[in-house]
Amino acid sequence: MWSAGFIVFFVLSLLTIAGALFMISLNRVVHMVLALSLSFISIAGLYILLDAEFLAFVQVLIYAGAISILMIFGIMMTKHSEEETEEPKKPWQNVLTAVGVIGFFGIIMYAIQSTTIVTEKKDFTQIDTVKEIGMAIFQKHVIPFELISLLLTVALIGAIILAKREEE
Amino acid sequence: MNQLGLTVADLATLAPELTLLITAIVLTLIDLFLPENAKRHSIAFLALLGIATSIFFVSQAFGPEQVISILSTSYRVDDFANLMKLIILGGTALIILMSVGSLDKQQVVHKGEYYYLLLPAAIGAMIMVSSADLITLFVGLELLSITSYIMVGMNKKNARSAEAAFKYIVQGGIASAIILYGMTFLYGLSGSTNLAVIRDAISQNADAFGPMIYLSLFLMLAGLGFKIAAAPFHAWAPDVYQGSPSPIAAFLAVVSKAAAIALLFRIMLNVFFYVGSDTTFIYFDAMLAIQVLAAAAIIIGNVLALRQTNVKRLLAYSGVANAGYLLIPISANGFFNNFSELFFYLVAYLLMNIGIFAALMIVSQNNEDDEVNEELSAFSGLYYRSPWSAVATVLLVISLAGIPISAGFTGKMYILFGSIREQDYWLAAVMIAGSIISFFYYFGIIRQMFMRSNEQKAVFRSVPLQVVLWFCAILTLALGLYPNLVLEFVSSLFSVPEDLFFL
Amino acid sequence: MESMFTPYAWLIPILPLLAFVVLLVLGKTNKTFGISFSIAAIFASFVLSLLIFWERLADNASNYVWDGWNWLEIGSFQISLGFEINNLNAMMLVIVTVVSLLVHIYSVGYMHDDERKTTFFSYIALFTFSMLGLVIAENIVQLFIFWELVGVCSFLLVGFWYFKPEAKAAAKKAFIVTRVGDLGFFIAILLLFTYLPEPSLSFTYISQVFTTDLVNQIPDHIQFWIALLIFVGAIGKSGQFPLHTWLPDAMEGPTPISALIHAATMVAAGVYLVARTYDVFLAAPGALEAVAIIGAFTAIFAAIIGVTQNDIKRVLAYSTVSQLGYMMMALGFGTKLALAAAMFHLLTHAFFKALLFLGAGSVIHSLHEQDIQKMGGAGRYMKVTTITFAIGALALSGIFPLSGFWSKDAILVEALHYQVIFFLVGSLAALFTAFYMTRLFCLVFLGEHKGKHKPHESPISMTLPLVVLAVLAVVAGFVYTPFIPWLATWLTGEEVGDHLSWTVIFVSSGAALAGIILGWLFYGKKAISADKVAASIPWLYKLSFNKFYIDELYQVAVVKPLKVVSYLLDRFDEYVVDGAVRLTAGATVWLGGVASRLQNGQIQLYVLVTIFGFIIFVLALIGRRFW
Amino acid sequence: MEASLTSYLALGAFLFCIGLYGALTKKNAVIVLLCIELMLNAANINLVAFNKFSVSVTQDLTGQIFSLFNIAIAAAEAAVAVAILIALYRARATSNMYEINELKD
Repeated sequence: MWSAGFIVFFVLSLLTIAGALFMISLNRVVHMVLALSLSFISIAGLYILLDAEFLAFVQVLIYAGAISILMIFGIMMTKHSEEETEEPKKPWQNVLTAVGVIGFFGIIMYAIQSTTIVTEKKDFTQIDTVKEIGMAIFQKHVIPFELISLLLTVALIGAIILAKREEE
Repeated sequence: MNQLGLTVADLATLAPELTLLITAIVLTLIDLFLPENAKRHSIAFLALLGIATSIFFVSQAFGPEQVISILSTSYRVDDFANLMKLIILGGTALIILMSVGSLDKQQVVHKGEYYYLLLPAAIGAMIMVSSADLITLFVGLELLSITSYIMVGMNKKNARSAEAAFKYIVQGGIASAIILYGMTFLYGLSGSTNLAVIRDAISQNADAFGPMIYLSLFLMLAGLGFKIAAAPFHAWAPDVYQGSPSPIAAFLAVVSKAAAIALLFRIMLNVFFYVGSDTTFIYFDAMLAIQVLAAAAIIIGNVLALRQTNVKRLLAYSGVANAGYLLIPISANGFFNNFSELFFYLVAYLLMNIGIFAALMIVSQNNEDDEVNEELSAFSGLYYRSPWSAVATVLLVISLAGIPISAGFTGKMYILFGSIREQDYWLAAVMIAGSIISFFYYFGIIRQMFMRSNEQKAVFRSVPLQVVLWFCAILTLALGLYPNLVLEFVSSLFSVPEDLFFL
Repeated sequence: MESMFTPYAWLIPILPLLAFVVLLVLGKTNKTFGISFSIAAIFASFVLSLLIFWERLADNASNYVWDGWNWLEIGSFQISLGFEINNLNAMMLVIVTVVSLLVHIYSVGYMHDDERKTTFFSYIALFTFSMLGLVIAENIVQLFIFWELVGVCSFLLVGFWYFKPEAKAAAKKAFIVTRVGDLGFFIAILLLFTYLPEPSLSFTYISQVFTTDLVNQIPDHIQFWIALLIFVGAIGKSGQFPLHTWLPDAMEGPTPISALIHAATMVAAGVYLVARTYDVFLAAPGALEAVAIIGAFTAIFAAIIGVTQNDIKRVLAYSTVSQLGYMMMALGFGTKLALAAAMFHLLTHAFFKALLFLGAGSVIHSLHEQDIQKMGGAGRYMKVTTITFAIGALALSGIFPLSGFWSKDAILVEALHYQVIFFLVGSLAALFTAFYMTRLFCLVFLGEHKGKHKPHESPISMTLPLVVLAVLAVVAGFVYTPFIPWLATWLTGEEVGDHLSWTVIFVSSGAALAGIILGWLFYGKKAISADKVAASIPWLYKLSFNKFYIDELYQVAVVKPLKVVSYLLDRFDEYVVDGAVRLTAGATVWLGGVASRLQNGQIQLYVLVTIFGFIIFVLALIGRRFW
Repeated sequence: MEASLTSYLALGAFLFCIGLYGALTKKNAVIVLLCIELMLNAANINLVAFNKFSVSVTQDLTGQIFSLFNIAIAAAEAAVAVAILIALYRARATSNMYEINELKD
């Protein structure tokens, strides 16, 4: 009998995959972004299922929110009206890519299937994950945390100077 | 209770990185307050000052009595890291110096940003070599990469620069995703991001975890192979080098590559070392994989370089081949020399590559107009246009081609003898064949300089460029004559159990 | 005797290096000073070499080794830079410095009008440095380093007149073809590195291993390969078959260079290398045999080609190849005496071949012409050049009592002791040698002047070296005659008995004379008016009367077949030997073309290549676990 | 039946490969960038799943923290990438992957 948890997992992963597949097969660029947003949100749902509520929250904010919006901006700023349709101009390359990616997938799946990891499903309900994450970030991972701040600053400056229009 | 987990004493161990960080912040502010059209040389020299200070702090940390490791090894100060940091900082300093004289010619509009973005890139590289925690490693790697993407695109008046940056970010992003994906399995198998814990976990369960260890190994190898531009993961390099400003191409060729090589070295020898049992020789496969990668890089790099007429593309392929040479010490089984082999060749590679980029900048531009010629013909008749620059360039090319007496020759021979000692004869054969092929294209440069005299165009005169050129040329020669300058320094600091393995 | 000068032997190469640096720094601003300094430096080197040589003359002078410069440590292996002085290389030092000095002086005149003459002098100073460094190298790695440097200098000097496309091509070819040999040499070093029982690569240790029981620690076939691969290096450098093709082409360089590098010194480095590592060869009889066979084949092969060449320098170049083959053949006999004979021939050949090249240079300088068919009658205008050239030619032909006679004799005696076939080949090669030298001499110096330029004698700076070399070419032979084998005793350290063989003397002299007479009949006689001869000397008249008869016979029986053979050999060179090189190069370029097509600027294709690379990589590495 | 670690890993692998396929075939540069984000997401799923089904007994949240860092990095990368794309678009007036090929052998 399928447990409720499994049904939720099943639905969410179906949505995730569907979003990704739609993204691959849709024609209009904006639709692709929306399809992928669906994937991102479903992944957030999966995170909740995995007791990572805070991460799910961040996922929705950053991926489904910020990055998707950013990409739509990107589309709007680089878009010609006429090239809405996506036709495979290079069928042979797409076929080769499909073969390659399927091979790649095969290798990964083989490794996943044939590895036996004895795991223990941990229960995070007893602890305050947000607090624990905060503590860990500021204690164990303070250096990467500071680096991330530097990284974001750099990206900010970089994005500005790259996208800025230069007056001649 | 110490909420931050980071004590003031810990800050002292972070001094080299913090110095750069503070310098970068100060430079940002100065840049903000400098008048719009002021020269940005002061910023460059302050950046150099910051790097010098950082080098000073690194040298203070040499030979720690006990390896300092803070925050559960998300940061380690051992001599492996210290030596690599010297390379990174030295390379960055030379690149800033190179840029000082030529940035106007490189059509870089945002000069202030150009200088202070190099510093975070260096920080990222330093973190990469100084950490034994996957999270920190990955963040360092990304800091370096993202900064590099930006810098490649900084030549805003040239559409090629943007194209190069875009190519780089797409391929780099995919490579990062592949590395990250590989790392997740290491985490999954051990429940930790600490390299020492990972090593213990996977070496105890090598049989059960086998396939996933392999998967993770190969994914990381592919991703890092991309970062060091080893074939068949090299295709981005020529396009990106060609499109980016020359000093940045040199930065990618030297500093990025050195940091990624160091990362690979650390991961391979710490995590995968002697993992496996009688039935699964994971370690040996890992070493073999690196050897195959090295051989592929040497062959493909050298063969493709033959066809190039653009100097930057040529140097990119030569960089692919050099990545191959650099991979060989990582794959050697004996641990007595392989770090010093790697380090010596890295130093040699840094000098000759930065030097040759400086030479290229001298010949590719000129004082009168903005025309830039980066084809091989830029070198034509250099001996008659500027004999001294030609002499220095010859020293560098001789080193690149691995002809005695030069650091390049000594380094290659050192690696070669190392692989002979480990009885990897086929690898030695590939290496020799590769260097013979390389003569052809390096001598193309020499031929241009000495055996053509069609034009009388003056070369680009710039004191900082000449300083860099001569610094590299003379050191290349000196290291060829007296390699112990570096080797004794390394052996006085480096100890296998403490710096290589976390025992 | 106390060594006073030997510890300073390192100065011998350093002085030319200093000259190189001075020329580099001051060359542009003060040409005269730079060149004078360079000559002074090489003169000082020469004097020091002589002093060291003089010290070595003392009985029982032991080898002097200094290896204090600790260059590189590889595990327990220690490679140092240092120098060793023994009888063998003391002699080489004198040869190299004296030829180099004379070439320096000669070049003052020859390159007088060239605006890049300081560059030229800096190159030859660098070359001299490398060559001397090669000679005194203490270990085999050091020798290899200088070996490579010598190759680089050769490349630069052959391509000195880079504006000539042939010169550029020749420079490239010289560099590449010798690289093939260098590769063999390098692999030999790697084998030594792997198999030597103790971590040292010094010559002292190598010879110690190969002369004692220690050699048994090295497998037999490895011993063979080490020796053979060292020989491959020598083949490349010394222009032996099949890697000789670069040497005739290298004549595109300035003539003094041909004299210095491609006749007297650098090409002898291969012979020197084999002599230096002779103990290795003695341990591997199979390799020795290869040396003898290749040497003999080269000697006869190149001599035949030399017969039909029309470029004065190419004739001399093939002659050089042939003579080097002689030396190699001698080395292949595998006795100490043969070693001494080879080194002796190296010594005499250095003098007379340098003389011939410089003489040819003098002619070229004067006539602005290199094609001997377009020359003639130069003898009338250039007395010194003609006489010295004649001496050189006679010495090369092996005419008693010039130096070439004695050294050829020494080799042929050993050949006779070894196997008669080698003796016959040697004699035949001697005949051809005498023939083409006579042909050359007749066409250039005798007969009527054909060119536009009126010939004139060269300046004193050019004729002086000719005279000195001519004297040396005459007297150098007396250090090792069948009666007084002093050189052999000194070089081998063993008492050498009487090795007089009248058979050899008769046969070799006969061959030489026959070659000269035949050559004269064909190329010289035309110059003499038949009528005039007929009138004055009746027996010559008779000879002259029959000349068409002899001519025809000769044409049919000798010249035509010879020309055909020579032509075929030449084609063989061009298509088979060079073709192999071109094929390799072509394959490499083709591979690059295929790989390059993937580099079409499309990011997505790049990543696809990466993914396929990854998959192949994984499948290959993991897959082999299942096979 | 419960969702096992393997199912999460398989989902991650699938998403990773779809992302890869998209990045290798899509014509629009922005979509390619999005596909790379999808690949990073797949890695994050792995991390979070491994964090839940862990071999270690401690209650640490390293996997989740790693994912957090990755999300931040991904955001930064996306911002820079879009900026570069805009710069490229200004110079070339195209965002078609097939037309970004001026630099080649």
